[in-house]
Amino acid sequence: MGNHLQVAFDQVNLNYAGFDELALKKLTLHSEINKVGLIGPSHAGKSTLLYLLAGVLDQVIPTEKSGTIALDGQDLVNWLASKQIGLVLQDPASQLSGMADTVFDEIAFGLYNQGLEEAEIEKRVQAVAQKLDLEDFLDQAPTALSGGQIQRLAIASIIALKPDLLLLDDPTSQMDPLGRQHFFAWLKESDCPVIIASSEIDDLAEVCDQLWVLEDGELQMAGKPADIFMKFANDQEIAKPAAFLMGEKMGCKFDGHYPVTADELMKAAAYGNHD
Amino acid sequence: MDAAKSASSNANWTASVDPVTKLLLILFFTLAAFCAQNLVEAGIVLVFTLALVFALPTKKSLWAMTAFSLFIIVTMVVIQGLFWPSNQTVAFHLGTIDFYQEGLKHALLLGSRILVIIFSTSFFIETTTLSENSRYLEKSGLSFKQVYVLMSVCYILPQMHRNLQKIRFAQKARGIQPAKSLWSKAKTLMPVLVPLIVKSFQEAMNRSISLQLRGFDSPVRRVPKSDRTYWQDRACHRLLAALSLVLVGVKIWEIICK
Amino acid sequence: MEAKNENHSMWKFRLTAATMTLIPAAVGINYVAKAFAEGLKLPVWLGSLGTFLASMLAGPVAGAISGFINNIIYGLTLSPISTVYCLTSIGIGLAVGILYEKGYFDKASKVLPAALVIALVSAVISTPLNVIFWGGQTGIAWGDALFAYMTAHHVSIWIASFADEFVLDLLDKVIVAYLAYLIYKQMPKRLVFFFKGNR
Amino acid sequence: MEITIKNLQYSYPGSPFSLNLPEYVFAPGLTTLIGQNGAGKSTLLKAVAGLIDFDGEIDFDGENLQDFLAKGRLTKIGYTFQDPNDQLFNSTVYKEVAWGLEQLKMPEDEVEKRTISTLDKLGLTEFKGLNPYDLSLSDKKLLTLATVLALDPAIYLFDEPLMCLDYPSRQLVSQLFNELINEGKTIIMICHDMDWVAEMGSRICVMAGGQVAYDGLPRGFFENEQLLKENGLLPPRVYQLSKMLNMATPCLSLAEIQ
Repeated sequence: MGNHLQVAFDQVNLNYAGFDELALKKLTLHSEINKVGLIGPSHAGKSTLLYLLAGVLDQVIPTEKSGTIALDGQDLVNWLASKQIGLVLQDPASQLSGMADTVFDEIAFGLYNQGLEEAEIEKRVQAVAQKLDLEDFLDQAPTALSGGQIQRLAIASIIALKPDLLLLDDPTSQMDPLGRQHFFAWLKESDCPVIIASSEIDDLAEVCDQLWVLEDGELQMAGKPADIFMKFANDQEIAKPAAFLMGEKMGCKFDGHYPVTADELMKAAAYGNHD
Repeated sequence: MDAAKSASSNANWTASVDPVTKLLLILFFTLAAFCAQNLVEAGIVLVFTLALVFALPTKKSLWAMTAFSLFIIVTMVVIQGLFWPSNQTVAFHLGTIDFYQEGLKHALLLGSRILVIIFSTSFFIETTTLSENSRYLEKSGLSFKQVYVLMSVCYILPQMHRNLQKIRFAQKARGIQPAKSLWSKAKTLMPVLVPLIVKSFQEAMNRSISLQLRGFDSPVRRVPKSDRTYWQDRACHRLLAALSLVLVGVKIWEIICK
Repeated sequence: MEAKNENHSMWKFRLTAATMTLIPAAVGINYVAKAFAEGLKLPVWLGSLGTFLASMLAGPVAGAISGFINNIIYGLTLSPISTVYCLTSIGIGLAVGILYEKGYFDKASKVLPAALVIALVSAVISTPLNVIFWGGQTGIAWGDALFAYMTAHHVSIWIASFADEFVLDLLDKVIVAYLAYLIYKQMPKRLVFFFKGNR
Repeated sequence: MEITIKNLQYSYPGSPFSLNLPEYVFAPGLTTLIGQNGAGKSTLLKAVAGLIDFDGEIDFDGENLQDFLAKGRLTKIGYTFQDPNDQLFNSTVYKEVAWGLEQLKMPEDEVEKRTISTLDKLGLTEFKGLNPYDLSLSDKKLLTLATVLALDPAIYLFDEPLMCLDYPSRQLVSQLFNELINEGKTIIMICHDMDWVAEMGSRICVMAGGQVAYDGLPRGFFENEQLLKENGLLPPRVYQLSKMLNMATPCLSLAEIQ
């Protein structure tokens, strides 16, 4: 998974069965997927885009779709057939398999489906549990965990599958601040291509190398965080990271734009050009 | 099926009997109770099931179930004793009311059948756990889908009861308070049932999506090994199935030549 | 919706990923609605609300399976005697599914006749079970009082038992039918299409 | 409206957790409850709303809880919960807001006027005829807020009002909160978004293990690294950045930066 995934959307229109307004309108984008952040107001189509890429739309949720989607040059359906996709839903409680006695079983569920050997499953579950600090919950019942812990469990059970593309829909909404910091630190190090929809704009600015801005089902812009925030500097609909707002207020820039990450702010304040 | 954690206390022989055999035992004893024509035969079957009950490590669910059905059996004895159509010979008088022998015997026969069902079922309930059952069912050939449809309700029930509590709090905060009168209680039905049912089906939809993405129906699925070993489970199944068929034959024969 | 005449489509049932999670949810709703009604001490069970909704969402077979599993699991966890009434629940699931396909749950005025039919189906199937097991009683106090009164006046056990069961079923099924009708109307569109779309 | 609490005690049956507050006064304006999961925040909120029966006393401007709520709770306490799906049960967005007003036997035109004005205030007018469950999560959250604002109660209790709100709705809610504070309402809310707490700058009550660990303005708490680590919390982002820039007095929110 070292090389980066290429995605190509061409004129994708989509609406859910029974709804006539389009959930995605004329989506056209050719881009690389390494660490992509999806931002925009609610009802913008962020979840729809994640469900689309996960192959959930059409096969599972009835929708009408037109236009083409290709991953690494292959049509989405063929690509999905040969690859493992990972999708973490917004509501963690309903993400659990509904048939696991312990946290260990829950994480191992997908691995048993891949037909792996017992030893390999044990190794992977321990590794993933350690990454999301769930080691000392492994033999507890999933229902005994708190909202934030269940969210970490849901993420762990998807990462254990070693997905070729990880799709996260607001995965930290119920986590406490430390849990969220721990998760985004892990995400920064992970080498799996990720698309994450989240309202934590500061963490997205630190972790993502690309941001896609969606509004009412239309792609407003896709690009590097710095370019996005400069373009939408005074758009009230799009949140900006604290570093950017502070840089703007203190009037110091970092190579031509207001700082986006913490260390860019440090450099800008230290010797950046004060306009 | 008591709580999800495996009941380690049943170290005695009941643990080495597999769940399907225990289910077939329920079937076998129920049929035997129905073939019993008189109180003596019914008594024998009852004694067998009592033996099963005495082997139980814990008896907590047994008393609740027996208590409820004893109350019903008593009302049956009274009603049958008085009004059973083929009552002829009076057994005894209670003031001006007289109880008939045939009605009392009929009621006791029915009562013994109920107790047989309760005892044999509680033998299954007390000595099996949820995970043991689901793993054994899948190991003995059911597909994950079939086991899931049968068993997953027991796993999601705690979550649904929690949802119910949260919704009742939320509606109480909005002033929906069931007072004594029937009408005020009925008024709380929709405000609680709508959120509860929509949430339950919403969770079912999300679960269905996440299960598919985690490959629940992949052909290469390997069944998790269960550390339980059972004593001659295949043999028990065949034996009990055969015996049950014999009993069904006996019952049909009885009905034909009655 | 498919044309009404090829009604074989109503009976087409596959255990898909959607129905696989729908059925346990429906059984869970039966449990929780019954516990809620008992908590409120209402004179109804509401124990078939989930079965009704499963039939309306995924067809008569899905409803029948929900009802069947509901009684089996209830029997193997809480009260062994109710295992037998899985036959009644299958009848209820099928009846609701058929009546829904025939449009009886499209308008409030049609729900009452539908509820009567369902109560009848439930009573007709339960009566032989009651006679075999309880000598004709239902285990519910005021229903059994009626049974005792009728048998005292030399009415046949079968008629008395049917009356006992039908009186209870009528009230319960009418209330459950209207609840199912109102709740179904308020289900989010995307949810309905998710479960219906697969049929 | 001032809320005085005197030796409030509550514990869930069968759990070690117990809430005990010897003495606490909620003054008019905004007080934010902060703390980890299980610190007792929701329990305290439920006690103030009279949803759970606790030991001890809670007085509202001298009047005890029972009398205060005796004449109906809707015009007294408005409560919204974390998950909006737990509270919505009417068939349209309009009816959801109007329902509370109708419980107060208010004249029809008054109900309509208030409902429309509240829906406008929260930007939900275009969804008036829709089924509440077809709205996005963020709009559903605003709807639960609308059902409470329409009743204009003396006290507002919010459990995580910002969770799952998108950025524009967050701005709207901040503005609404400031309006309510200016009107002299008493607001108690639970929040785990430290940036928002710093922005509002009003009193915070940090809870741990069912007791108050800190009570005062945000700066005192965020500058105390020891207390922060004990409660597993992080200071606001602006504070972290300004400390990194080793400012003399680190700023808590954007407003403080020149």
